Amino acid sequence: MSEQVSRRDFLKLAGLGAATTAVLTGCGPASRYVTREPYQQMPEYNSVGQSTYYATTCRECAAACGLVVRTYQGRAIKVEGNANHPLNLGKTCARGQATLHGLYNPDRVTDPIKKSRGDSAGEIVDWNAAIQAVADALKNNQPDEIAFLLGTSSDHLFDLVTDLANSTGINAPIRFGAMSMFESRATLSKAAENLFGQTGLPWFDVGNADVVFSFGANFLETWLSPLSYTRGFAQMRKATETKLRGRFVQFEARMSATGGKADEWVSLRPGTEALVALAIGRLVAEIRGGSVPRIFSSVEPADAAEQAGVKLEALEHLAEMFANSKAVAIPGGPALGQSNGLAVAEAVLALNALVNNFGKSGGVYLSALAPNQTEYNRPASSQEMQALVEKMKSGAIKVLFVHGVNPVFEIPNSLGFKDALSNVGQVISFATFPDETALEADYVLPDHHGLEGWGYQRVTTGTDLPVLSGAQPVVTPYYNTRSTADVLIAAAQLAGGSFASALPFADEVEFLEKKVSALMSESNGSFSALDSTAFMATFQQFGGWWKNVDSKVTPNAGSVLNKNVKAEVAEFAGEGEFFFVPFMSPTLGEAGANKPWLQELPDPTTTVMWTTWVEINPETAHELHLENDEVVRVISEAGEIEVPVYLYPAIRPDTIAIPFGQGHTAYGRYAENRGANPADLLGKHFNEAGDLAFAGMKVRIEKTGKTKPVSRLESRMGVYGEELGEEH
Amino acid sequence: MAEKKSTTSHGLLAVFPDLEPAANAVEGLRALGVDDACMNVISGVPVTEAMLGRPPQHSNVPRVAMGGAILGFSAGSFLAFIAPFMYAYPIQVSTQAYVPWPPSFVLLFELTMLGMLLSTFLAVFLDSFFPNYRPMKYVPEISDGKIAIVVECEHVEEKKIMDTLKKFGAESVKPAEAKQL
Amino acid sequence: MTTLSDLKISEVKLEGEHVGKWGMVIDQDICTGCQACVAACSMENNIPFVGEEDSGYGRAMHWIRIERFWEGEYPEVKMTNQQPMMCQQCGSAPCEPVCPAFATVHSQAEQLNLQVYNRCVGTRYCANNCPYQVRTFNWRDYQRPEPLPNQFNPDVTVRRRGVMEKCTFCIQRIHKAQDKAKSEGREVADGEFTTACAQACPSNAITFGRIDKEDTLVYQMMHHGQSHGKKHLEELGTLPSITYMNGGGA
Amino acid sequence: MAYGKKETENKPAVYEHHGHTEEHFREKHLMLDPLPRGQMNDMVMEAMTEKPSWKYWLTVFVLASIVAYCLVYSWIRLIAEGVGIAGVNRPSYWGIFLVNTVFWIGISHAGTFISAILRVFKAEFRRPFTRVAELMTTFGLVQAGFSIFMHMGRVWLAYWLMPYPNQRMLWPNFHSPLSWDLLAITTYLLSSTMYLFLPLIPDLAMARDKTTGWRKNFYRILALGFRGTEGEWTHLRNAMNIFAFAIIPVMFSVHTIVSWDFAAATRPGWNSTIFGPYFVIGALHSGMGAAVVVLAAVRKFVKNMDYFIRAEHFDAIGKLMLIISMGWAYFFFNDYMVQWYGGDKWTKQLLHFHEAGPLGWMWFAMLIVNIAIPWAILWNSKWRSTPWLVSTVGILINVGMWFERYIIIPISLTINRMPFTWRMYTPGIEIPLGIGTLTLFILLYVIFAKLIPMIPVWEVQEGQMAHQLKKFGRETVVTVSELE
Repeated sequence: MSEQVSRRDFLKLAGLGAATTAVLTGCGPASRYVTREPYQQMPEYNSVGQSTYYATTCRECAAACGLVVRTYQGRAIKVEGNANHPLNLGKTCARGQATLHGLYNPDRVTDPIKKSRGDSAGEIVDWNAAIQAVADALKNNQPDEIAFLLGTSSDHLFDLVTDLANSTGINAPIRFGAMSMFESRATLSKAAENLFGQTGLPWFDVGNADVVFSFGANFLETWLSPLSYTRGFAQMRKATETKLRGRFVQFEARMSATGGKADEWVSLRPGTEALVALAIGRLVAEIRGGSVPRIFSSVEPADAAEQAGVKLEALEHLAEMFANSKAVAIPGGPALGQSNGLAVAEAVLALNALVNNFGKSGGVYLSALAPNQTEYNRPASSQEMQALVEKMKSGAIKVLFVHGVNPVFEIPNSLGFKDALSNVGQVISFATFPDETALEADYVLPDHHGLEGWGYQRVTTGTDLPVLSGAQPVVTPYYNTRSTADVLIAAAQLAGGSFASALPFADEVEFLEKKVSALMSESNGSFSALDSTAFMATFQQFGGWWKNVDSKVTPNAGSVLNKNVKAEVAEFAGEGEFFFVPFMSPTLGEAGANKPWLQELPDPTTTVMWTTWVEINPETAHELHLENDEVVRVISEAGEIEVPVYLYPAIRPDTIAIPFGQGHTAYGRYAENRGANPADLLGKHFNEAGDLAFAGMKVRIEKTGKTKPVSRLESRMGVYGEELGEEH
Repeated sequence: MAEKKSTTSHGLLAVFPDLEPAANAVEGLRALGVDDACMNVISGVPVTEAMLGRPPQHSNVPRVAMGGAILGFSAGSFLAFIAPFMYAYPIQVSTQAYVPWPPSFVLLFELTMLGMLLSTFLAVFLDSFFPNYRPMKYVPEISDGKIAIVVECEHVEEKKIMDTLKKFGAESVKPAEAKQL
Repeated sequence: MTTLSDLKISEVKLEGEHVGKWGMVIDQDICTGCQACVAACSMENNIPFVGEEDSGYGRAMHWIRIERFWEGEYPEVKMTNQQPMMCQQCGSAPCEPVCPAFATVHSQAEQLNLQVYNRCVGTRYCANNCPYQVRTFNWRDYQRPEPLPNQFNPDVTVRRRGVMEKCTFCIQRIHKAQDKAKSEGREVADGEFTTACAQACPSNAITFGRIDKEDTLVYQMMHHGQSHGKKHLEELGTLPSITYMNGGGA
Repeated sequence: MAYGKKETENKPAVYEHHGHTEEHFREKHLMLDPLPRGQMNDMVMEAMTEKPSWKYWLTVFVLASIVAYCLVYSWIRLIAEGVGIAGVNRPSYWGIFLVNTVFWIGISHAGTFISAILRVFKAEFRRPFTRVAELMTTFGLVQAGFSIFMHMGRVWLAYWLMPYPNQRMLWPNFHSPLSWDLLAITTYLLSSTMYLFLPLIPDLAMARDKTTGWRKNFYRILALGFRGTEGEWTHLRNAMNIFAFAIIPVMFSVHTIVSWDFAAATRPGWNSTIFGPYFVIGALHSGMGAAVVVLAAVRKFVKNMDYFIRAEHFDAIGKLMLIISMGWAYFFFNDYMVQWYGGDKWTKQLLHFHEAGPLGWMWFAMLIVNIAIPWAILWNSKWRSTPWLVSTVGILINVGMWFERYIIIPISLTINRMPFTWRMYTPGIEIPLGIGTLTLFILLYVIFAKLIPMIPVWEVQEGQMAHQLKKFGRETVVTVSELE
């Protein structure tokens, strides 16, 4: 894109093909090829009183849902789902809706700053100096002393850094997010690899199943691709003329928002998921007749039931349900974040083999790969993060670039990331918000907000089609920020040598164009174009490119039932009478705490707003003389936090749970000094797949004598029916 | 002489210690030929005309009150039945009629009462010529319980009136002087 | 001769009963309580956030709230189906007659329950009289620090302190669609537009549309699934426009 | 009594009655203890014009400071910051402001009751304290008006509720009980103020005759030139008769309409047909309680008042309080019974919440102070005649009636048909503002005691003229002549 193209021409090129209700435009006002014009000469799609809609991709999590953002006179007004996007079909989640509160957040990093660590303020530098600093950092260190830590939601940047790494020898970029940690993604894909011999992320076709067994997977909240799973859930639940209402069973120690929707909620003792899954498998096999497959043979149902604290009859009843219908079993969430998480995942996946649903409607698939992807590429597991931390500690990393992730907050303290930072010579953060990691950085070179920037994101799971979701600026950057890709390209040019040749682009858009137009030659695309400019414009206009071919992969079921899974109970770290279940806040996610409307959304299960709480069974609380709102100290081997009590009726008496998402010490006025971070309690224990055994801790609680009124939307009297007048 | 002159023009003011002598004096004056219209009894307590043997007083208060009630009722009718049709467009609340009967009764009642009471109050002002800050014939002893009779009669000799008043027990009889109250 | 048993209760019709024009069907069975509708509504309608203290004191200003109750005790505890609660756009709304300032009135054109912010003097009688408790009041001038106001929807008034507000069925979208249809000389098509909540709802639990015509989706859903669809507090004669479905086999 | 004793049974059948002597009657009854009018005038004037002691000024200063902080400052804050600084929330959209409104309107009812109903029924004991009671009506209504304006979210637009032609082409919504309320309270405030003023005119004339300096001018203007001619008295009497009769239905309508604010709503616990009379009797209950307190205070703190206000008056009001308490209990029970019997699930929850909820103590306290205590004390004529005792009962009744309104408004609002929203109400700035209205009420009395004659002397004299002792055989009794 060497010559300048006006916005008007861009629109002409894009044509009028959009089938959404709104007219989508192909190029955002942030395009550097466009000069701002006075209102009298506004382009027709940006006239006074008319809204303009831009398609882009949501960056609030890694799922890559398509958005259409309504803008009005250069301001982003409302986020809507892109109705054509194969992943979310026009739907959005609460976090996607609130992304505008990130864009117009009053606490963004407004300028590039050079600062000393621990200070939130610093000296504002101009971008040339900032780029020079990045170039120096690249140039003045050995390639293997340079590391990039990226978030899960900017695939084009990841590709750019990967290209850079491939040709310069710097460390390959590492991607991390607390969300992927709590999802136990690594465990899930590792289990699939072990059982099927194929790499990939399993995809469960909930929508076409009649019975869904979920072992800890919180797929209606944040797990993998919540919008797509929610759509599947709705389809499964709805009775039609041809099918009955599907049934859903959730196995977990603490009722999650997903578990709340279950027809049957089985509260098993944490750590016994593998046993229970195997026991059900054995019972199912017995019901279906024939011999019990090897994988299930090592478990005794009665034993497993006793270990798990459920009735054998209950398991038999569930097995009956599973055996006689189109069933699917999903492993996920805290069930996998335990010492035997991999065994859990394998055992649960094996259940599917039993009912032979691999590659069948309502069964298990491996997710379709995105168009420009050759194999599934997952974010780093916690153990891989630990390896990075070790390298940093040893001084092997001299420069750390951080983008799109807030490791100081998101990585549990026990892994020692923050301490390791002090052994890193230079930390350069590209944070949009003044988060905890930016606080510890030497430079903060703010990237645009996701709605101000270009990019693409691969859809890794959730749809049949290979989808590359496109992102474009919907508004001009509000502050003096600059796209990190641009900064890196410019810095690489300045650094010269292999750096310059690795990124031979004028800017980010050119890079994108090169990457995206590579798809032009593909067949069955959602659109085609004659030249790369038109292709790129249409890509932006439609919010992405996808191949209209069902590309889900059927797992190789062959030997699954003859594998071996250790039928044992997970090990728990630490002393204490309570199992500890940390969970991702469904409304806040990993990075939502600075968005005021997300703070004010009530948690789906407890209706708590604006703070952290610890869920305790009312019976247990009664025994411990604990009341609602009483602040307790939760102590694990790794640390302690203070949180107010919420008497939660749907949690095992031997378990407590705390949501993740609050407890920031930086990150803007709405997030700072609010609640507590349960990651502080997590010890350095991993499962066999390298995921953190975050649900494998035991904790104890102490009274503090303090109270903190927890803001709840729900009544404290009315939601428990009969016991009116008593506070809950 | 000047005093006498003023007496003829202003009449006499006699102060009685009690009701009985005052009533007797009224009778005496009437016997003397003084017309009731020429007398005025001023008292610190409401002594009725009957106690003094005086003709009934005419009062417009009840009539004005009735008139006010009718006015109030009309205002209420306006608000209840006409105002709802003066909106820029018809305003519907719930499924209630534009002019709902039960609330209209409340309106009519309150405004009728308001009209009546306001006009009653006003009538007192009108009938008694309130407020009136001009000099008037008055002695302050009246508020201490004395009863005064003011006689303004031109065709009966003033001396006779004075004598009669004294005969019936007037504590003092003086030419009535209009003074600033 | 008519006997008592000949009189069926279903024949007793409320005076002035009408079907309404816009309606909604909410399937509680598939509502996951994810709060996307709440967020979408707040963004669309310039709803202020009130902060920790006020939100915990019954002053959260969500126009739509997702209710959930508990049944039984552990381990037989059950979270009831989520119940999104917003203004039911009653045909015979109890909130309307009690406002001394005509700030909440019935729209005859749209068959909706209107809230006229400018007329509101803040007696809060309407909110007391709303059996659904869905009206929210601007207790304070809730601050949205710069540059957050950039996000304001220009089609929706920003309310100041002392004013009552509530779900409008996204009347700005209704009007926009109607204007467009009118300029094209046609009627608004079913499904041509939808409310912010229905648009966002990831499980499609909320369906919005016309209910005065038999061939619309919402009408079909309301009447087809009558065996398990119900209107809230219908017994009060409020003629609500929202039908709640609660699952169950077809 | 002699005839009860056994040993006197054989005595001749002539019974020694402790016949009441004239002194006994004089001591007991103001009406039989006449003083010359001039002397009574002087007593009243002395009480009013006597140079106030430093204690008086200190009281005024303290009260005025409280009013300045609690009422003026707090109200300005309330308007500037919004009702958020009060305790109202969902579901208790109405809180103490409306409790106070209803409470003060209730207080105002006793004034009318005493001066109008007792005047119509010629209850002679009313004469010395009609003024004090009527002042209560006006002062109470001022507080009620303040409270309802505090309640409004946008009080600066309150004038929109008045019916007048306007550019909005809109009249108030007369479907709304609140607009009836506005009309009724306006009517009541205007009429009760006029009704206070009419019988005050002769006393102002008296004050005019007996003062000098600024006071003379002040009273001259207020007395309007009243002399006491036959015509003036006739017009006044006519007008007062009309007022006395007409203000009674207005008074009933006011509190009935206040009750409709609640009864017309579709809420459990509110939607009750008995609320009208229940509220009226409740208003009288608190009003009489307040009247007796004010009376005791006037008697104690204002000079020469023990001549005018005597034990007999406390005795008489005490009887009324007892009867009204019984009436209140009847209506309360009536309301409770029907609500309870109806069996509506939300009403049942509400009643349970009243009794066993977190503020259940208030419900029981209300019953104790509104029923048990008055019944226990006021049946005894001796106790009834003890000012401090009756006025203590009066204070307690007022506390109880305030509780009653608190139970009806914020506590009942806690429970509705949407249990997800049930939430307790905790007052905020309502507390200082409520204290402010009470203080202003007292302050107005303190100031007005020095400005207008607290005793309608002419009415007392009229009454004394009408009363005499008469012997029927061996018995001396009090007789009253109908002068009007």
